Amino acid sequence: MALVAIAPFLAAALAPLVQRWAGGLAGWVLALVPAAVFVLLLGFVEPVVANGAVPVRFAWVPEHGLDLSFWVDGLSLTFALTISGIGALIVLYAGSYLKGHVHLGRFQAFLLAFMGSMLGLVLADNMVALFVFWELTAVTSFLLIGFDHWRQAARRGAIQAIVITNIGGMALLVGIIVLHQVGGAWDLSAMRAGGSLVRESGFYGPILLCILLAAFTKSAQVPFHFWLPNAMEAPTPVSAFLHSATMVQAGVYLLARMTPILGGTEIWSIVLVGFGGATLLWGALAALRQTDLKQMLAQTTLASLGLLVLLIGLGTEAAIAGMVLYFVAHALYKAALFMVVGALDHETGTRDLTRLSGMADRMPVTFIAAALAGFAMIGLPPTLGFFAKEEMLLGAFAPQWLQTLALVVLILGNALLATVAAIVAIKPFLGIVGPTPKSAHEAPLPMLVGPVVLGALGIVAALVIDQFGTLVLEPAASALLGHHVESHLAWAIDWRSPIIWLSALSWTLAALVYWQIDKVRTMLIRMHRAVNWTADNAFDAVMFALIRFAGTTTRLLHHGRLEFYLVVVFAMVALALLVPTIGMGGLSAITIQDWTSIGLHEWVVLLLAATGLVAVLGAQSRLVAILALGVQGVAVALIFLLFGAPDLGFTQFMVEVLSVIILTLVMTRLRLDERDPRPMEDWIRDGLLALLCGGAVSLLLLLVVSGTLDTSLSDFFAATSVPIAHGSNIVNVILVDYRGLDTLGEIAVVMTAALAVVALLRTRRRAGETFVPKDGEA
Amino acid sequence: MENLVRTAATQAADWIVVLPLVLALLGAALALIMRNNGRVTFFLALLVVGAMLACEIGLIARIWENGPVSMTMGNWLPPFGISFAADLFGALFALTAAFAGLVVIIYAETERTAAEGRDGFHALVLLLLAGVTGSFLTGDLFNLYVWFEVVLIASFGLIVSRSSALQLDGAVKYGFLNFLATALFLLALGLVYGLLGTLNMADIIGKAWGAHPAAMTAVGALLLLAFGMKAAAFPVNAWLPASYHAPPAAVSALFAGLLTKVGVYAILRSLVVLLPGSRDVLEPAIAVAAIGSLILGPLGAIAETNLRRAMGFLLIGGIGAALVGIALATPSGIGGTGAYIFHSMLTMTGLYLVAGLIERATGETDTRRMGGLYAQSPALSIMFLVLIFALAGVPPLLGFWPKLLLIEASLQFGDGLGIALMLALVFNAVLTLIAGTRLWAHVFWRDREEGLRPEKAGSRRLRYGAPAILVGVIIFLGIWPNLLIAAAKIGASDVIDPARYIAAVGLAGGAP
Amino acid sequence: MDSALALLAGLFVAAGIYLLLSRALIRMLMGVLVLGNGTNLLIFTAGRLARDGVPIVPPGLEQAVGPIANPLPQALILTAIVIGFALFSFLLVLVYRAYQVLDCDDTDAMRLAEPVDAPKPPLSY
Amino acid sequence: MEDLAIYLGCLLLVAGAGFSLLAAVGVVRLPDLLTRMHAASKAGAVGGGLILLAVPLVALDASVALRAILGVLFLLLTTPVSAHLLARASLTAPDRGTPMIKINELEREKRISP
Amino acid sequence: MRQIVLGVALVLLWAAITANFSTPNLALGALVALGALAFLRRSFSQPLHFRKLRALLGLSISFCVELMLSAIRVARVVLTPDLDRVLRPAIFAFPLGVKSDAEIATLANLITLTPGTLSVDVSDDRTMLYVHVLQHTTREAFIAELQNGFERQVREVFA
Amino acid sequence: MNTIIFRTVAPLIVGTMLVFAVYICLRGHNEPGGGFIGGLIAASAIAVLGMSWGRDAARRALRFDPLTIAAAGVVLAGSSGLLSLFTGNAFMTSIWLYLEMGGAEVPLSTPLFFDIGVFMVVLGSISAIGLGLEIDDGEGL
Amino acid sequence: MTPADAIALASTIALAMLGLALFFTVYRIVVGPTLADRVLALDLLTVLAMGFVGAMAIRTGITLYIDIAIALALLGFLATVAFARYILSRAALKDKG
Repeated sequence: MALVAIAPFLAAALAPLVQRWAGGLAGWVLALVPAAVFVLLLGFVEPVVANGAVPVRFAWVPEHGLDLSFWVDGLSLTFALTISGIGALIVLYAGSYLKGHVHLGRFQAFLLAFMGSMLGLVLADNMVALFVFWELTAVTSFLLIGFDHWRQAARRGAIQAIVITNIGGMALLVGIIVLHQVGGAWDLSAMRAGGSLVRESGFYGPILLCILLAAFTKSAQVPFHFWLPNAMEAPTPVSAFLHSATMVQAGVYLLARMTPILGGTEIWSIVLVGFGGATLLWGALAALRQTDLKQMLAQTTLASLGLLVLLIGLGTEAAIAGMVLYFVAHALYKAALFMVVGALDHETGTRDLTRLSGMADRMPVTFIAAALAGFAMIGLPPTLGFFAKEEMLLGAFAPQWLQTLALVVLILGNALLATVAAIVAIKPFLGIVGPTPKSAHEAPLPMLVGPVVLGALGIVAALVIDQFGTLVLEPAASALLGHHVESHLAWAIDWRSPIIWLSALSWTLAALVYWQIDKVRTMLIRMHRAVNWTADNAFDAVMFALIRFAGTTTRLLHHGRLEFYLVVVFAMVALALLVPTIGMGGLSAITIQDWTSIGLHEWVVLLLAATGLVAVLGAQSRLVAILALGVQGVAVALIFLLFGAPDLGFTQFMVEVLSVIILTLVMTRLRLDERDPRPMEDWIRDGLLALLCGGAVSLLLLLVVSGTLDTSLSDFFAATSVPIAHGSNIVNVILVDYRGLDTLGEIAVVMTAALAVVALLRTRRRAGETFVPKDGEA
Repeated sequence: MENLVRTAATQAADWIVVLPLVLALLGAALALIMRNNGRVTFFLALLVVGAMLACEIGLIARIWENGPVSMTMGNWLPPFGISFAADLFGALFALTAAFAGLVVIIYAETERTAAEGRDGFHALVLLLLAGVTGSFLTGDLFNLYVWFEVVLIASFGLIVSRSSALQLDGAVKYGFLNFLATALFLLALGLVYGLLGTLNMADIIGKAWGAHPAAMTAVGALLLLAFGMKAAAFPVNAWLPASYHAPPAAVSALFAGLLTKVGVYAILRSLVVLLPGSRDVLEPAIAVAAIGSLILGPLGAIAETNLRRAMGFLLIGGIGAALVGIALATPSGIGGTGAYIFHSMLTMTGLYLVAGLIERATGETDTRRMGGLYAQSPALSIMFLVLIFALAGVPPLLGFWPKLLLIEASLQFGDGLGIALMLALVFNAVLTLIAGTRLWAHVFWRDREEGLRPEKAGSRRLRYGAPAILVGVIIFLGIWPNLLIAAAKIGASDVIDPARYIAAVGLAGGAP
Repeated sequence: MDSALALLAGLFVAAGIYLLLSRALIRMLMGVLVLGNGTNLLIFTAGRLARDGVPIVPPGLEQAVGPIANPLPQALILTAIVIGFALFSFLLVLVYRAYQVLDCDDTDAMRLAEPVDAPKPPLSY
Repeated sequence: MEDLAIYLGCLLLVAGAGFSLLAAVGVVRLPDLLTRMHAASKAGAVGGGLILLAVPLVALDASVALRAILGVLFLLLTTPVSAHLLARASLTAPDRGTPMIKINELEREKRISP
Repeated sequence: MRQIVLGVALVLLWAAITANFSTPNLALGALVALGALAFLRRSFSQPLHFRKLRALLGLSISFCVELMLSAIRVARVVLTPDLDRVLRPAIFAFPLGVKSDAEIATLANLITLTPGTLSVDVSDDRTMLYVHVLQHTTREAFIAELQNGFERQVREVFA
Repeated sequence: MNTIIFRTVAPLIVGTMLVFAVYICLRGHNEPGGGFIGGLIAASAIAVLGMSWGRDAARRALRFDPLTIAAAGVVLAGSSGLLSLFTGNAFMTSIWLYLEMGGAEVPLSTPLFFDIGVFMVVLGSISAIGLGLEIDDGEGL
Repeated sequence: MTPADAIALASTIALAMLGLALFFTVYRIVVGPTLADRVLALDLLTVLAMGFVGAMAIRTGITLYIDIAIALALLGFLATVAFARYILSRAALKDKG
């Protein structure tokens, strides 16, 4: 099991090297890895069929109650086998498709890593692990979609995909965390046991919202569908893999996985059927509009995803059986068709429907593969698609309004999909050979293996439908529904059942549409133009609006004017001080002391300080302000002296004078205009702000000194200074002994300041540059 | 008398609390003396940082075993002398800081010019580390102020290291606003002393309840503002995007990794541990700061075309995330904050280093004129991608785990506040991802008009090796986060209930 | 007296802030000095005032006689003054260099790091 | 004897303060820089010096006396130098104000030998 | 020579400010003084000779008297209600008789501190000392007064 | 400033200031003063020297690079704290030694060395700043 | 009148006079008119502050203040010299144009 989880990542890490060494054979070599995984997984089939599930568990983050637990049951095994099987073929295909590309190694690495994450996603039992793999698929697909990175469309597609799926991812994260908090476990298997607990809790709504958002974004349900067609900017192997069989199915898988926990409620059914149905029709109609084969397939993928979601929403046994069957069938035929289209594109240089015809002669094997896959897509017997369709119609065949609606949607959708299938599988190959950009010939062997094998598998599976039922369908559906489900599939057509006639109805419809395809297409295109507004455009609009908004806010908040930054800071200071002081009753606690106790000389010094300050503020020229600064400095020093702090007074005198001196030293070299550039309205604003802050500080300080001070520290210093620290000057003893570390830091600051100053000044001499301001900058 | 006021002889082992700091300080001074020979100071710096790392690893091991470790300078009894006290968070961050410092020193060796050596580059880096280490480990509020100033002045020295016009402009903004932050801190300190009569953190915890709540709250608000400025939290974050893109990449990497984190850590320590009463009142304010930073940070990054300025905005977003846990003040929230700080230290350092490499490779600072690096340099691509995704919290990278813890915590908290914080975190993740992928698309994927400058192969190994170490750690810890989460839990429990911390400091009962 | 000094400290802070808000760098530097002084006065006042008793033990005695001024805030302020001075010197030289290189001392005109005509973010992928 | 010294010291103190005050008054009242300088440098130095000398008289301490005398010497050493420098600088300063000088031989010399 | 004088002076200064004339303290003072001298070793332009202590003493005494007088005189001027009447400021050029740096400096400083005079500048060729006078009489009287007073005394001290 | 009066008096002033500075520094443990104030006064002395005799004289007078002096001061102060490692005490635990010298008792202690370190740092740093600005001027006034 | 009374009285008078003087000098600092005038006033201010310190020393009996007075004498000188330099260099700049 560990091997299954790790092997693809190891292979991914080694892929560039393998590519370098093995050259042309690299595709074969690398394909061995998923093939081996496939084989390993096959080994699980038997125990799963026998026991229902095989749990595997490794210690991971025990501190957070997280184990790296895997849960192999029918559902996950079905997905895992599909992924690894198709993965092997795609790797092989890609090796040939991108032959000679400089970054082929990188491509294969991403592809393998993606496959590994996808496998992890479907096998994981721990929800966090599931989320981890979920996000990994997003990241790897981001890289794959943007592989043709020189094209803006590819980059756009990649960003769109990751942004949309990341929104879903975040929702998933929130969802699983709430789920964990409600259910008390990280393991899905444990949660399934207590599903009703979740459904009945008050958090069901939010959880459902989160999970649905995650699934719908990942599986491209309307209205998040638009990223998927854009993701087709990726090279075709990517489309074949990610956008048919795997990544987009992650949402479907999630819904299936969550069915026992969240499913079964009315809202679940309505939402899923509603969104699924809308997506199905939307995708199918959009597919008909296209002439680009690949776009066409992409849109049908949308439709198929909608179909799957709808079936999960219906939730009956037959619907679930149909969903499992359809999933497998779809994975097989869609991957095959993508590969076929890729081969066409690769060999003819175009994938425009209108320019391709008559390729059957040139590319017979491709044609056979296309035809096989097309049959499956139409749902003709004897293909797996046929059984899928039968089951799903059966699932919706019930008298309730929702089911009836679903049935109608299913029939319509199937009809339209069948039309598309016919177009893709038949149109390019039959008819007269038209001119193509490249002269067409058969694709190389590695590119043929995939479609042919997959197309054939669709038939083979149908031929052994009994075994398929017991080995695949039963375990998967059982796992999905949480109770045992009997397969009743048999290789027979029951003409009495109405279902077959409903199928026939859809085929008839399909034939009608195929017949009138050009008209239908024109009409659809016209309608599309008439609306002239798609979710895709909306994404751009939102994105650009976001960028513009970001630009505006950022310009507004980070305009580069220091003055306003300071205004913000001081406004915050005023808030921080005033709101608590006034709001929490600080004012009443203030006691003002007796003013008469202040001696005359003390008044003198206080007034001197105030006068000095006013002089600084009022000084017109800067130099006068500097001189006035000396006055307040001296006054402060005198205050220190008055209240028993000789050391402080001493230092203050020295520092103040030295500050003034170096200020002058610098002023000597500045040629400044004398005036203050502050405009009048700024005076008022600044003055008000300053007074607010100053007043707040005063208030707070008054409040502080209204209480009593715990002087135990100072008492201790005074008591021990001489006897133990051997110094009479208590302040100095504090500085060099009790709190010597402060002083050590302080001298480090002084030293560093000098170093910084010297560095600043030295760079000038070294560079010898003077900045010549351009217009508007100075 | 002597034995009444002195603690019993300290164990020699306790020195590991203070040795990293002393080593860095002395190393810086020695590097300054020998600054005319850049090679010598380089090896000296490596030696010193290596020794610091060794001490800090030992320290963490001891804390893990026995709880917080403390030592009071001069053998005085704790509230009287200056205590150094390390709980797990402090020690962990100190270790991370030293590690980031080591990486930056190695990186800088490849682009340091001889002139910068003479201007004392290594001395300044060591001083910065000394200040940061001191800030993380000290157990005394005023001492914290001193180390803040050491950090500040060392960063001043570094930010002007080449003195271009751009740098000077940035430095002016950086200088004045950061000066103001420390000035406000000092103001608050004076008030704390006036209210409580003590500066020892453990002592403050016990005494804070006795003071007038209005005054205590105002002091808490002032501390929040001061440290918030240091941490570049909304709305006082303007200095960061104004200056971080100006100095050489190595310097801004160091800043991004260390400086703002010191601010967040100080908020954590002062508000959650020391003044929990004030924090409860200020909770809405912290939440607003957190949400503002979370949203406006990545928005700025989306708007920005200068690569390193964009990084600066992303950094601000991260600060918001770290504040979330402080706004919640639940064990898991604090754990998340701790883990986030750890993650952000490594990731932001790495990002700025990579940004430096990008600027070097393209010769541009504007993302609109960069491009084509994806084809050119796979190493750079991988590193950038890993770092930017780690920042957006994409698993399985380091950044995911703190985000998981934080979202869990805010959901657990419930309430409108918890939900708002959770939504902000989610928005932040999405916006960060948008910003990151846009940067990636512009810088790496897009083609470039003219060709790239050929790089000298000589020092490439070192230059790429340094951020590669970080990237390696980020991936490794992202896949096996168990140790980190265990550390976050232990650290958070000591923050929420500082009983072990107080016991380790070992306060004297009162004056003798 | 405590109250009067509390008011004075507030005045200092206000003046410092007013100066810091002027856009002229040299005046802002003065604001740095004044704000520093205000902070020091605040710490001094917060440590409570005592007239006429210096925290110095007379020679030959074990302890000071009579009430003395609180020595701890003095030590703190001393450290703060020194640090403030170091920072001030650096800022001063920084301003000087900025003036030389940018040729102005008006912060409104210093817009190199965050240019006035900063480019709008590109609307592309 | 000791009391006498104290009274003398008080006298010196008041006298010193008086001279200081006069110096300040002179600085305010006198019409131009150079005349103000006379007041500041002479009366100021004397005032400050007298106060310094008063301290040891009141304190009756020999070491203080020595230091006070040192202080006075220092004052007398530095005051004229700074006064001279300032005067010299002010005469070259561009904003000289309107000096009230009846005879100015310095200006004349400067004009003769530029 | 001058260094020794200065050195001794500094040692004494040390002893004076520390108020301790014990041997170890004097030794410490010597150490400090040596350090200070090492500091200043390049700053001496020419030797200086103190010869006549008595002359020095005399100069000092007369200086002190003059200083007090000058302060009183300034005080009187300041307190005069009508300043314009008493003020007759002038700058005179005083031809220097003394030549050495020390002599010029001493003389200039003395002039500054004595009644009604203030030395403003020394001419570049050191022949003239420009003196600002508060209440001038005539140039000749002024010069004569100075030459007979301080200049002579300074010359005696430094002869 | 090129005036003989200042130049002639300056060495006297500088000498006095230096002695005073050392005195203030050494007695700081018992009376107002200490390394910082002492260092400031010494640095002022350098400033006077620089202003009177020019920056070169000041630089020569310092003999060592001022920054080196400052760094040495930090090393001295830091290592005086480290000494207590060898006595098995906490960082910065003071150690006192009383030396008998010529009948008098001379106290030597780590705080004293610490203070001297502070003195050196302040002297070196402020001289470095001042000289830096002076040299930047390009003309020693 | 006991010596203590005398000290109190004299110091009060002296402090009052010095205080008045301080305000006079501040007036000159503010009014100017030339820079040199202000510098001169600042110089006097430090001398007055020195006197103030001395008076405080006498009043409180704390003779330690005298060292501070000495230092002040020294510093006032320094500031004045620095300003004189400034004025000179200004003049030099003006001459150069």
